[in-house]
Amino acid sequence: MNLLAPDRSQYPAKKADGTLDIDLASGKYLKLWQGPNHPGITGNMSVELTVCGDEVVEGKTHVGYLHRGFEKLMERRSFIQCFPIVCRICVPEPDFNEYCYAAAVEELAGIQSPERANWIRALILEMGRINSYLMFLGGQAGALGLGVIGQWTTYARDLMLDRFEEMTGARIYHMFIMPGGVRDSLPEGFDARMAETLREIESTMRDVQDVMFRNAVFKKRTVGQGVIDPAWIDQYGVTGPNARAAGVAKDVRRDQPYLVYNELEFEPVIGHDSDIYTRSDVRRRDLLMSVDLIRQILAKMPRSGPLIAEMPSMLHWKIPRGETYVRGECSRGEYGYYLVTDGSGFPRRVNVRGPSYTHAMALLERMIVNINISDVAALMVSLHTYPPEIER
Amino acid sequence: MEQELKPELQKRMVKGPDGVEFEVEPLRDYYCEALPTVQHGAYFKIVEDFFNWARAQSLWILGFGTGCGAIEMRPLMTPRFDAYRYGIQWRPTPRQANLLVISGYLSVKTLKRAIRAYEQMQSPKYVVGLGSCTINGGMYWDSYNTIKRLDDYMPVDLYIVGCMPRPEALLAGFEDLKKLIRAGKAEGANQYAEKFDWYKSNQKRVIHDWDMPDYNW
Amino acid sequence: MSFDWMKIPYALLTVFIVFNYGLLLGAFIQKIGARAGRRYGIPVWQNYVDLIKNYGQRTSITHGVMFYLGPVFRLTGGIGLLLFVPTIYGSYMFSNLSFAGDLILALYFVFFGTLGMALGAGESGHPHAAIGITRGLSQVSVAELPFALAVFAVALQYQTLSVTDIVAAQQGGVLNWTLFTNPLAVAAAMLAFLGSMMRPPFDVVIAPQEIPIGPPTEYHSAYLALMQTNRAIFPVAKMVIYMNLFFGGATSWPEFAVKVFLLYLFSAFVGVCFPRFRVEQSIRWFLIWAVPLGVQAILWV
Amino acid sequence: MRDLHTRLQHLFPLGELTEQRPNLGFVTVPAAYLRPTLLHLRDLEGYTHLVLLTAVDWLEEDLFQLTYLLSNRAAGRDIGLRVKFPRQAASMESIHDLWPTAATYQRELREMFGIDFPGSPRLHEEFILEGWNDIPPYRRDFDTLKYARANFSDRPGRETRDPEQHMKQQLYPDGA
Repeated sequence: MNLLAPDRSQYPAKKADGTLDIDLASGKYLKLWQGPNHPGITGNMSVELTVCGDEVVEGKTHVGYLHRGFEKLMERRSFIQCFPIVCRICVPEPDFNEYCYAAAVEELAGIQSPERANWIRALILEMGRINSYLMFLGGQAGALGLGVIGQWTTYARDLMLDRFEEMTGARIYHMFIMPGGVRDSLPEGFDARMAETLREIESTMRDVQDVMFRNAVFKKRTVGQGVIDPAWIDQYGVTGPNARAAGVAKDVRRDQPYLVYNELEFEPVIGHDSDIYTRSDVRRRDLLMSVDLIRQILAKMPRSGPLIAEMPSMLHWKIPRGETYVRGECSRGEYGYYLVTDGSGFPRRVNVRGPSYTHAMALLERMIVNINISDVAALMVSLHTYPPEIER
Repeated sequence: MEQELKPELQKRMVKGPDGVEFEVEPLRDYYCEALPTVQHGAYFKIVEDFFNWARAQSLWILGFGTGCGAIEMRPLMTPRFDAYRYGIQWRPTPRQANLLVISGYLSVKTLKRAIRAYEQMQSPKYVVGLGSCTINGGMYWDSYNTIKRLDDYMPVDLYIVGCMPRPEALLAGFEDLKKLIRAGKAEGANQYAEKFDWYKSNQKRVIHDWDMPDYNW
Repeated sequence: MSFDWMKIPYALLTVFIVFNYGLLLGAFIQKIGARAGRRYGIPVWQNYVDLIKNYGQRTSITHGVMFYLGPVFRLTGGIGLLLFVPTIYGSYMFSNLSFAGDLILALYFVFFGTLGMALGAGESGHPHAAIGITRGLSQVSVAELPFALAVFAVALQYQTLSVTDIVAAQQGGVLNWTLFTNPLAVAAAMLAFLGSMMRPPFDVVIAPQEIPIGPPTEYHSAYLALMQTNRAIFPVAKMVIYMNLFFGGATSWPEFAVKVFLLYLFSAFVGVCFPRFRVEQSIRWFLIWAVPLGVQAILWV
Repeated sequence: MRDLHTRLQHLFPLGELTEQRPNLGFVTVPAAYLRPTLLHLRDLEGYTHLVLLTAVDWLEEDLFQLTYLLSNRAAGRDIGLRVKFPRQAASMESIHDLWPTAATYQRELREMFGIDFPGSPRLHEEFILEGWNDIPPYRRDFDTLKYARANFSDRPGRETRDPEQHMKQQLYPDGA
């Protein structure tokens, strides 16, 4: 309907340096802050929107509300002291920090983690992925006003947190994957309870599919919205489900298999339309794939063997000079640790590459232009951004 | 330490859409400058007790996840823990909330927003500090960007320890807060008004680019 | 005819009953919504406590006269709507001032609160409130369209504008209800009803995620309490109109309670399992689905 | 990895290759040749994905090292380009026109290390910190503990023990 289509002629002209010429005093534009204190924002960050009518003209992401200076703090902690703080970088899926950090340290120190530990690591990472996706589905539906999905998925996530708790003793920060191996083996009867939890999650996902993915209004709000152009994927460093929804089968688990992914059977989930709906759908199918992977891992994993490699004395542990980059496929994309050592007992430099770093900043600022204010929350959630891994 | 104000906060002439020019001084025009005052309760004790009971039974939490503790707020809203049963609800705007939950470490940048959110809330208002990092810095005791003691910057009624506190701990903490409120001991807003200068000097010592009025609501 | 002064205490009694019923009903509906999410939900008396707490807040700030009058207008809209239609048909005590008002007045009152709110929230100066108001006004206006059409259809059908007469015409059996005598009008009106109840899919106005939280962003303390009071009365009043126009009215309080509850449940059920439309999507939806029904309803008559 | 390095060495004066893993290598590039090398890798060798851009502060050698990590997904390989330059008046060419997302990394480096990237968009806006009044915090000579002590007050009662001493006392109380 022409009446409702925006009149693009009134949009601001571009200045010579590429920025927009926005004259707030003219009354045509309104500056609107979405966040940091806003239910429609993912975590503690904010987007500074300049709107013209109902359309966003310019959006700027502001982060730094959660900055704790991890990379600096780690420089003054010994290698083993770093291990309990790395998981705090990312709350919904902390295990990837532990894994990437442990793997980077092992690589530079020349330690080989035992076979059984690798299986348990993969198990934990997949469990964390399910948690993260469940949070995402609830958030995506919630951003469009479908609160009931969030209730169901958070309940399912609580069940998974119970499994985490019996395994590691903690709900959120597990501190389980340490350099050299893992802390403990699986508790007794874990497999049966895990199977039960997976069944429950699958039945929740069937409900979610019925109520969310087959919902006419949900489709209306998401299909064709917030499309990531496949050309942007390399330009903006898009990884993970965001890239897979655009038809690019970017999955570190397949591209550069780590841990035990070589021995598991799976195919990266891809979508084609690259809109909000497809991204949610890719994540839903990826979740079901993780359920399948956990079953495979539990079926194939060795039940005996060492859990942790021979380690040098933690107090005098020095690692020779070197640098490396270790990556893994977390639920949001490529998670990586860049670790530089200088022969001392402390890391020289740690750099955490969170997938949200590129998604929430440059990509979001690009995608947010010309969309409706009401869609900002849905768009942001659909990129599955998580601020602490941006600013760390 | 006086700093140059951001351009959008400076006093300037603005031409409105109708072509009339007028002067805008954002700090004076957009904010109310009155300082907080001590608010007394109702005249009769029984009325005040009744109000306190109502306040305790209807805690409206500001949905502001300042740190990682916010992730345990989700389970509180959902089937497993369901805090709504206890009269705890979430509100999206500070105006309507009476409980500010500082969920974990506060970076200096967030502290500024948290103070504003706190000041915009209506009295009586309560603050709960969640997690070890609000008590003494916790894991981030040597970080250059997180504060260590929350009660230096705003009056805290209750701390819940843990890293991070479990939802059960949060529920128990809220029940304790209710007891405090019913007993009339949760008078953080008045404490804030009484020791306003002390709080402000603490806040300004940490927030180096103070570009807002002292008390803004 | 001299004015019957006894009407006034009776009318106040009606308002009181409806107010309490509205508060309890609101909590019940919230509980039902919570059950869909497998929760217990709030206690039934929670709305009372919230109300007392908000009246008991010690500070409140104002942004000007209109800011204060906004909730007052809204409450006036709710109470006015309630008073000018017969809550209980045939009862001297509870038919209130319905002798004076007619359908047009009722329609006006439905809109009145929203307009007052617009002025009040506009003065609060918060951009979110302004955005919420723009959305609210456009959506309510369009939702009003099919309702107005349905109302005209009903008025034509019964050849009267008096609500009392319309109810009277529907007495004497279920099949006399407008629901069966003019189903198209009822369908159009029920769609409009969804739109005006501020529940998903038509609650983008007060959506916390899309923009928090629309017009009431700046309202707090006693102002908010006033709005809560209205939130208890206004939906019930609106449902009374629907009940009277389309579902045969109510001749006793139990009948009233059941009918209003079912009507409310209808919107809640739809609300639980749908996300929200954007404003222009909901406008389009009303124009495509509801308005043609209304037009057909008029043609049918 | 070796063959790529040999090919590159014919074109640019590169340093030695550090082969960290079969599919990950690091190589030092002179600052002036960074841009052609990046372009070559991106357009001809298929290293299209800029994984990260970060800095390392070698305070003792008075050098900053920038690491540009590129990834070739089809081949499953990564190459890290190291660029070293003096810490004083640190400045580097901006690559935001090659990868738009690099602008974000450069903003962070500008703020946390004080490395200038002339021409990068929104470079001088505050990114993470707000009202920062000290030297950039990720530099090695910035002492975070000292800063925290000076700015934030401690709550009394917190003890910090040296792990080595503490374990000695716990495990060998006799001083064995």
